[in-house]
Amino acid sequence: MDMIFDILSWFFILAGSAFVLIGAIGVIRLPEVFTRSHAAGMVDTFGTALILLGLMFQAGGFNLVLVKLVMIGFFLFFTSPVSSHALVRAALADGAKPLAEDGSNLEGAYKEKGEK
Amino acid sequence: MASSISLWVFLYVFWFLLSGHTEPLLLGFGAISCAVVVFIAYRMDVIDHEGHPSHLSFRIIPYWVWLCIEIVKSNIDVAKVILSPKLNISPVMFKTKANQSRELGQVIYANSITLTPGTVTLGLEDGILEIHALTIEGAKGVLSGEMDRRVCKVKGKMEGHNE
Amino acid sequence: MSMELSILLSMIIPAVGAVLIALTGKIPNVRETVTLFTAVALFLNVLSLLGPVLDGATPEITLIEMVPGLSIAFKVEPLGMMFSLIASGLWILNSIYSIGYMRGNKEKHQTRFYICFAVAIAATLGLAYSANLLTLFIFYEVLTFSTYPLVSHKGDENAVKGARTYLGILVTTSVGFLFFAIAWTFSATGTLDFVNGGILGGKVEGPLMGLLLMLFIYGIGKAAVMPVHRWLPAAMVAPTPVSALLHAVAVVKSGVFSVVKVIVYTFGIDNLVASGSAGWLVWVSGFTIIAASMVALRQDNLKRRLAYSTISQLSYVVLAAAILTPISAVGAALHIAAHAFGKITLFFAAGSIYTAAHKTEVSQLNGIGWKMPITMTAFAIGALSMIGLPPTAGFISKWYIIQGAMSSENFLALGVIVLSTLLNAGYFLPIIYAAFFKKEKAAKHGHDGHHDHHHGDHGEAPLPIVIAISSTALLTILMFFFPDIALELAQKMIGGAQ
Amino acid sequence: MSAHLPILQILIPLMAAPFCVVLRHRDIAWFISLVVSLLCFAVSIMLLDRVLVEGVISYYMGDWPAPWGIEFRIDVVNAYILLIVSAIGAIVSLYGRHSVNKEIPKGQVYLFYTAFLLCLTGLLGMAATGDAFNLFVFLEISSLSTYAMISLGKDRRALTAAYQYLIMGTLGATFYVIGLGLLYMMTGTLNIVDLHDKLVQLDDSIRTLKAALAFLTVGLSLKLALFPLHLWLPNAYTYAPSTVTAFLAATATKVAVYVMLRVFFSIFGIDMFEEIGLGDVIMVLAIVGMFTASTVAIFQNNLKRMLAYSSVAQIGYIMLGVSFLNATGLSAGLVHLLNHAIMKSTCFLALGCVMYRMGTVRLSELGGVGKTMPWTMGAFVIGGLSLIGVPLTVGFISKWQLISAAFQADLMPVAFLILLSSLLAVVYIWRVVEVAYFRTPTHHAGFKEAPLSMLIPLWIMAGASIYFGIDTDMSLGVAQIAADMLIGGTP
Amino acid sequence: MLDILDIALLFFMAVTAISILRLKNLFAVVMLGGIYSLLSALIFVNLDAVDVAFTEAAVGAGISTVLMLGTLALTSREEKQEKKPSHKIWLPLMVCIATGAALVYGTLDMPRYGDPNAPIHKHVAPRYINDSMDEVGMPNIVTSVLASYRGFDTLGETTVVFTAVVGVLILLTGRRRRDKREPTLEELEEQEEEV
Amino acid sequence: MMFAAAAAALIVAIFLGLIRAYLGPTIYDRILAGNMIGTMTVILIAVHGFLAGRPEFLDIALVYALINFIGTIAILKYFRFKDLGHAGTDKGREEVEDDA
Amino acid sequence: MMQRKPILRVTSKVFMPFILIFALYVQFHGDFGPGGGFQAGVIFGSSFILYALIFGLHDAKLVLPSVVLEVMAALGVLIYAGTGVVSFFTGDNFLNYNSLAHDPLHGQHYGILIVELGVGLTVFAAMTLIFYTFAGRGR
Amino acid sequence: MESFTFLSPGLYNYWIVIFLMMVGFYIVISRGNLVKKLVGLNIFQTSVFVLYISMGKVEGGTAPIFGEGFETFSNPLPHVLILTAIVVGIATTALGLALVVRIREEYGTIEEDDIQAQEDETR
Ligand code: NA
Ligand code: NA
Repeated sequence: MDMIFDILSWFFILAGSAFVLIGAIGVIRLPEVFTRSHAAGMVDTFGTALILLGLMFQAGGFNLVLVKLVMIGFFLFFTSPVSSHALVRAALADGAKPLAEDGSNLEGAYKEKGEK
Repeated sequence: MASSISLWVFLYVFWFLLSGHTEPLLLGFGAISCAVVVFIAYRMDVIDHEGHPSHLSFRIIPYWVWLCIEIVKSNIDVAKVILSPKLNISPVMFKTKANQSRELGQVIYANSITLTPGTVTLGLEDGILEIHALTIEGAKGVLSGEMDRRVCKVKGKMEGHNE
Repeated sequence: MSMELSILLSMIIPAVGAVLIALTGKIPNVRETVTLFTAVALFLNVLSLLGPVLDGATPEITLIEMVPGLSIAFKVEPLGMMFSLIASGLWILNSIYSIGYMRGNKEKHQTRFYICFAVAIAATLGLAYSANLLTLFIFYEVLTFSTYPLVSHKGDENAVKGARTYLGILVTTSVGFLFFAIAWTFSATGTLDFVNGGILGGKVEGPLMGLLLMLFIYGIGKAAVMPVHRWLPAAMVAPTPVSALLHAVAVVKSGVFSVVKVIVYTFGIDNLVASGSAGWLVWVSGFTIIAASMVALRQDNLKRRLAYSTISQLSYVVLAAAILTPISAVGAALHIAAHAFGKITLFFAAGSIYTAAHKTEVSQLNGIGWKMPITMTAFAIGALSMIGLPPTAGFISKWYIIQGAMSSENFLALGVIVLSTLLNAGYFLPIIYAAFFKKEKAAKHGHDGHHDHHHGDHGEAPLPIVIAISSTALLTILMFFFPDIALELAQKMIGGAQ
Repeated sequence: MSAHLPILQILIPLMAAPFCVVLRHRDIAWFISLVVSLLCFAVSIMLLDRVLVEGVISYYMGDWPAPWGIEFRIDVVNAYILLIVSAIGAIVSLYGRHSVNKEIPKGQVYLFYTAFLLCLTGLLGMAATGDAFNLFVFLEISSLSTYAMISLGKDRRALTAAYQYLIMGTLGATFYVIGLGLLYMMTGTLNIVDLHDKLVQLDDSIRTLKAALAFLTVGLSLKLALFPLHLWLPNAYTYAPSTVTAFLAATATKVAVYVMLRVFFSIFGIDMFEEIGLGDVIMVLAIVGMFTASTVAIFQNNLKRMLAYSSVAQIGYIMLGVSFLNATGLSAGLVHLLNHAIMKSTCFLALGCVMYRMGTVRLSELGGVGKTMPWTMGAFVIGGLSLIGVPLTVGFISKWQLISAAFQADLMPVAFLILLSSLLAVVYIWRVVEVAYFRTPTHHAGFKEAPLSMLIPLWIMAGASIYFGIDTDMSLGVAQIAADMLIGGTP
Repeated sequence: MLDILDIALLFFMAVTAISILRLKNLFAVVMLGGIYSLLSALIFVNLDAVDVAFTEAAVGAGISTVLMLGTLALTSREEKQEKKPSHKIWLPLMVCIATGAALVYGTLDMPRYGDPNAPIHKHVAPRYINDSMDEVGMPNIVTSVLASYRGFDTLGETTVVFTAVVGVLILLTGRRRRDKREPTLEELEEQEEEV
Repeated sequence: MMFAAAAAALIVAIFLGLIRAYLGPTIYDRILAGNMIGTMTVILIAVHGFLAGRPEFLDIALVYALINFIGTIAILKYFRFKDLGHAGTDKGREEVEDDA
Repeated sequence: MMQRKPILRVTSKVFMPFILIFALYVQFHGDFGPGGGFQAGVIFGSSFILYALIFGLHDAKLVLPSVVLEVMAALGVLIYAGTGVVSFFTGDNFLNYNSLAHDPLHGQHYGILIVELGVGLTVFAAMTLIFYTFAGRGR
Repeated sequence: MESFTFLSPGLYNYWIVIFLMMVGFYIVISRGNLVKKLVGLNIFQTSVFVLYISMGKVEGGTAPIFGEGFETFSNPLPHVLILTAIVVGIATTALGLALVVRIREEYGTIEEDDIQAQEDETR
């Protein structure tokens, strides 16, 4: 059983570490704040979640450590999208121009009245 | 009142999970603490269905499972984009409609979009979501409407009662 | 009345007088009555101590002991007795004179004038009776500060500037040198008391003693040994009664008095002789005597000429003390008195001329002797005393000094005295000659141009002035004929020292 | 209750401060601070009395013995400091009511008294504690409340002054903490007595100890405004409300000096201190400070500023006395702590009265004030004479002792310099006298003497300036005992 | 690994500190200040000071940053860009180098990092570690020392906080700024509501 | 060993985050980086507990997470309204006027 | 009126009570692990700061007015010092908690709990009040 | 990983901390912006905290909280001291910031030079 847990932890932690690194690289490589926010979101949610998951297997059963790891995971999982959202929202409102197409030619996109 | 009591119970469970101590003194402190917090929460006016979503049904669990898989998939996609030597991005910004009845549902939908790498919700206003996507593919994924439908299953559709 | 109480009263009476003057300041007649009464009461009080002191008593009292060895204490020894008699006695005359002068010249701030005067007298008495260096220092400073308002009395820019120079030099020297010397003395000996024979014997050696003496001499700026004499001409901006106070009654006398006291009671004549560290003082004081006389010779302003005369005369006292013989020390003490009477007469005369004729320059005085006969006669007596001719007090003191110089074969001192006597004659006799034997020049403007409407038709000065001036002239002559008391006190001082 | 005197000294103002906030009333707050400061004064008298009779009192917080718990250790030195601080506190609260009500907005007054009580707590705590880190905590209590009180000044420059003080004060405190950290590293203890015991056992760690001493000295020099680290002081004193200036000038720097003495003599001990050789540096700085600050004081038009520079100079005197490293010099420094507190508070309280009536303390606007406010200016002159060091005032006693110490240390030129710098004091005091008494009034005739409630405390201090210049048993006598104790190395 | 972590974190702190020194954007400065605290808290965790880390995180990174932002909101965003006269750069630099040199000099006689035989671990502290469970009875030694052995310090610390509040109230209540601003958002919003 | 690997990865990531925080260029890039560093710190603390053999102090990580969230909100709030006391509408000043 | 910014609002509403409980947990478990009054006070205060950030200062003050906070800050100090004073009555020195219960260990325990409460109260009130004052200065 | 003994800090751990302290100190004394000075002060103080905590570290020790199987603890006393110091630090910062706000209200700037210039003007 410990063996299986160890292997699972190894897997999750390494995977998480990889995603954290990739996300961080993305934050460096990507061109402007909106695109970077995607990379940062990757670190914030997926990378951390994987590492936490890996740690949970090392908690040694159902105990306070496990519970708190879960709590941390929950909290991050709920707050980081909120932070990301607030961030890009603020950037947009502050007049930052996203390096993006306007999406008007996308099928199914919502169009406001008066437009088109 | 009922929601206050239910909040108290939730908080007490939370307390116990944090504390793990079973001495009467600490349990007592827990009880008092929870009561104090309920009182403050009452004064803060956060004990409503939004602040205390105890009514969310178990239907949320399958949604979660589905969401997790989506997250894994899109994470891998974004990772590929970042690591690609040429940085194959095609950012796009667009709006879409959220079909959930209440704001809570819309918030869950918006957060789900943000949680999925490659897309981020810029704004939510009167049921209209403004979204930024890293790639056209990501944008198309959102516009396919699958997530919207699934959130609706959890939280009920637009024509539900209003607050 | 116990002698201790008398000592304290010597300071209390003028202090209380000052308060009463302040309270009655709005009514000039009452105020001036108070002044006169205070002066007389003080003199009587001082006089009550004379008998016992002549009988050999040295009444003393310790007021406060701040730190062991540091106290405010008084002790009436002969030299102090003599000084207090001079100061308190001349205050009466000076007060009478002041009333005439201040009213005659319609001066402002008269109340402040009388208050400060009383305080200055209190300080002088305290200084005269001080039993140790600290007490002496304190009253020395009180005297300095209480005379500042007197010197700056006119309040114009010139007066304030002069007064600041006065204050600046006196305070700087006293704090920088005198106090330092006192502290040094204390750290070397553990006491500051005035003791017969001095306290420094064996405590401070050789050149250091010379250095210490130098600190004392230049620290006591009131003694006006060159080059710290500059305050004295600067203070000539003051009204004449104040000049009299400075030159005769209190201030410069305090200076030379302190010098004599320090040499006799702190160093001890024998100690100084033994260490040979006072030789420079003869040179310095001799130089001051000659140089000041030369300067006086070239002054046209009468009061300035008198001021430089004072500088020269003060150094007589210092020189006498520096000769370091008992006889010259007696001469020093006597010269304090003699110069007091003579110089107050001269200043009174100058003020009298200013009040009556509004003349300030020597060159304006042709023929004035006939218009102001009493004034100019008194002036002549004072001048003779300065030169050292009989029948004036100056002859007595100079005689003792010369004897001292001869006995110690100090030919330098002797030469200085002879030369200076000639110079004295050189700057005083022409004034007397001009006053009585030259014709008044026609309408020559003095540099106080706005006063020229007065020239010509003036008589003798107001009555109080005349009374005062005749009294001091008389004293100058009386001291020649009856030098006993002064002599006895002076010899007692030396007797104690031996 | 008498067993608890040491803690009561601090506890009374500490617990009174929150009450002022709870009650939120201007006059009640004043009353509390008055009663409390009087109580503190009484306690400090009892403490000094007990210490003189019984010797050192140790009070263990929570009954934890010394190096493990925090100890209040009252000996003659700090009993003496406690007395100074609480006496000044009592006088200032007695005095402050009118002045505070006039200079501070109504709604802030209760906060002012809270800050005042906290400042008192901090200063007393610094003096009482026997634990070097606990001292830092009290230092910060006093500092923070001081910054706040200074900022209450009407002029906007009070704010920049408070900010500047905050920065420099915090840097000083941090330096203190660094120095203490190094000492702690070498000894493992924070208790002052214990530190000394451990330090004398170390012989091969001199480099760390040198650095520690350097940091402690620089840190404390910032707090006590030793030249050239005094830059915060003139502005702070000038623009703070009058009452605050009077209180601070008389207490804050004094307590910092006390701490410095503790560091030098109780922690390091005179032998080690001499070995490290910091005394000469301090002597030079003290002398340069005396002259520079006095000279600058001469050119000030704002009298509060003038007195502030004078304070820097006077701190120079105190530290000069310390730097002689002999008992006479130390007693000179210690007695000047008291004497300077008395004379400076006299001067500043007098200026507070002037400010109260005339709304200004600029010399150019005070012509003839000696006649309109004779009692106020009379007291000012007495304080000024003390600053100069005129005999029969407290200033003389300190200066005399200081000069004696210089002679004792064979430093005759230093004695001369002390006197020379006194001359500068003559100049700046005399300027005021000249304007106040010999200049015709430049202001309207309507001004009158300050209210009696301000004059009484003012004249208590003026009287003290003279009384302690005459009877030195209580001032110099105690200072000498304290100095012997510090030199003796047994704190 | 823990040592490497320590060095790496210290290195990051140095990078952060130098960035703060160089940046002109005050917001960035404040934010990096928060990051600096965060990193130092990590070091505290690494050095077994969990209580300190807890506090530093909450205070240094949290409250401090929020207050700094509050201040920036009321003041300005950019540091003035200005060429300083060289004496204003060199003097502080010299002072800092001298101070730092003194400190380095002071470390030379210090026990090595982590040395269990340093005096600091041999005196006073052993009682806390060995006896606090019997004397105070708390598993967390830091709490025992903080609230009991050195409880008086903590009373002082509480008083410091209280003093700070009093100070801030003295400064920021009462007198108002002189220039009246245009109606604020909240007021606008309230008007909106009334309509 | 795996904890060490995770720690190493996190350290490198934090460093990259620092670079972004220093480079900016916009304030939002910095906030983004700061937020990311905060999250990684949370995880690093959790990992550290296992690495050091005392994983029970996860409360610290929770506090970090909390502070990181509140800090980010405060920062954004500051940039949206230049005023931390303002009620949280999602509108900038100009937009409020537009609405009116 | 319908509040805007629903994402932030809803999230913080959900978390608010849990943050508060977490703070109190930190308050009461300082004996066992990291934490204690000070940290608890800060976290408790943070939640009010978060509330004020999202719902506005005005609303925050409705929940907890400044005056109450002022009194609370003072009260915390008084609680701490007051606990120390209790030992006077049994002849012990200031801040000796042994006298708070029959058994010294229990006394210490209670003493620490109470003083930590005092610390928590003051710190919470202080942090919140300071934030209020800063945030409220702009208007 | 334990093989990296050359990285095991002897004194240079302290030296880095000293460098950090001096950077903070330098910011305080060389920068004219009042907020930046306070940030510098924070850095200075925080670095001092690190210095203290480094002193308390014991090789092979663990957090000073009793638990099953732990024998060696790091020194708790520096932790306690620094807890207090942190609180003092935030108190100072809060007060300093409040002053900055008021200064800005009165002078319209938070730059030392500009404030000085204004004072020179009015003098
Ligand atoms: Na996303
Ligand atoms: Na704790």
